[in-house]
Amino acid sequence: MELLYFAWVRESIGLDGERIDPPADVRTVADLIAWLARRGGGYAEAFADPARIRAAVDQAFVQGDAAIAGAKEIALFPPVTGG
Amino acid sequence: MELLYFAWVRESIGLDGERIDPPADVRTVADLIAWLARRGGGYAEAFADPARIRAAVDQAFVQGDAAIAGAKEIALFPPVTGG
Amino acid sequence: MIRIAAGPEDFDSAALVVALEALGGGAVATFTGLVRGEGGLTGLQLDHYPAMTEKVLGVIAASAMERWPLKGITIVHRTGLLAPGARIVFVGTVSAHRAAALEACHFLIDWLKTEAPFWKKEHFADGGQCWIEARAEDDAAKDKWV
Amino acid sequence: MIRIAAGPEDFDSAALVVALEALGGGAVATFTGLVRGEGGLTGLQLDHYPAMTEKVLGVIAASAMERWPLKGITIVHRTGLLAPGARIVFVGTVSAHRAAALEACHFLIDWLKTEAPFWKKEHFADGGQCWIEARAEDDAAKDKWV
Repeated sequence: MELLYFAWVRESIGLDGERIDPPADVRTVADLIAWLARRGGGYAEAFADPARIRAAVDQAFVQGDAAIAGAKEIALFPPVTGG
Repeated sequence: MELLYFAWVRESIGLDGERIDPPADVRTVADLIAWLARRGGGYAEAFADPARIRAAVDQAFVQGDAAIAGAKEIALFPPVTGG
Repeated sequence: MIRIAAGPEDFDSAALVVALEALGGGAVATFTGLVRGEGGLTGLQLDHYPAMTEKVLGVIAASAMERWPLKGITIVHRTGLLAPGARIVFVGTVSAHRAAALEACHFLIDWLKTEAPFWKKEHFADGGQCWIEARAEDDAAKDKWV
Repeated sequence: MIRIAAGPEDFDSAALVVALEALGGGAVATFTGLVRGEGGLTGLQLDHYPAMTEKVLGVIAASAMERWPLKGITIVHRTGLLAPGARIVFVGTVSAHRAAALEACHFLIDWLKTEAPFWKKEHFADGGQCWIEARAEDDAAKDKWV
């Protein structure tokens, strides 16, 4: 699946996005965030506090308990601040 | 004192305004309206329902119990409908 | 900056908006009221009390300035006979805060409707004419700000 | 008529207001958000999620159309690096009723702040940079419409 990062999540990780293939036990968005955090470095920094992360699966906003099976595009980002 | 009429009060009476000299027992705006209504014709029509009339004394909005002694300009008109 | 005008001349909403945006406030809210051309309406006549009008508009603007942190207010109200589609009134506010700009704009138009000495008469294609009656809902709209 | 745009180009508030006034609705409300130049701010960077942005703006507009009797909505949101004084966002609404136009305009900007995928970063004269944090008061502002 394709991951996308925005705002300070993107800056901490140093990537706009990347293709990933998480293990089978990574079932939800919350699992995915925890799995990415374990990579350390910029990932650990970006995902140090999962409560500060929002997500969209296939361009729809979701909660942390949303399943990721079959998703093509998952975006991880801070709470929005536009307007 | 100078009287001014606006909107349908002006149209019923057929005048923009006029100079008047009411008798001494006409003390308040409500007295003035009743006194004018007794002239009959367009005045009776304009002031048939005093509850529909609003007033300003010397360019300040007032209630019916406001005194008119010493006033230079009294305006009588319907509730406003601008904006 | 308070800018107030009442008179028969048309106004340029576009220029008024741009002038408000230039005040550096961050949040600009505007309202334009226009003549609707429904039910055979051919014109809307706006009477006013010339000696009081701009004074009352100034009092309303000062009241908004006291209630919200505003950097600017513009109020323009036309008088005379207006055609369908014509602009009647413009209210604009500027603040550093969006809620202040939006609420003050809403407050100003609600107060204008019930406190400023203007009267509207509708003219119809069949020759009919009708003074618009004050509406209880306009008083209620104003009273929610008290 | 719903008109939505997101992108780096500046927009012309004046032309947007005039286009809304031409829809024949009688009541036009607008809001413009601009970059404030306080505290040594030299620029405001707007990130967004391009594939989602216009879709979300469309959902927000459709939601306003369901709640109020509107004849038109315009939402324009800029992206990229903006200078102090630059316009960021424009929201405009048209209705036959002033309260509908004003409330829908307020609703749209409150929802944009908390529901649209934009992120703001401040750039300062001393080289400092800072992502703006989401504010609880913005969530509260949105929640009052639920």
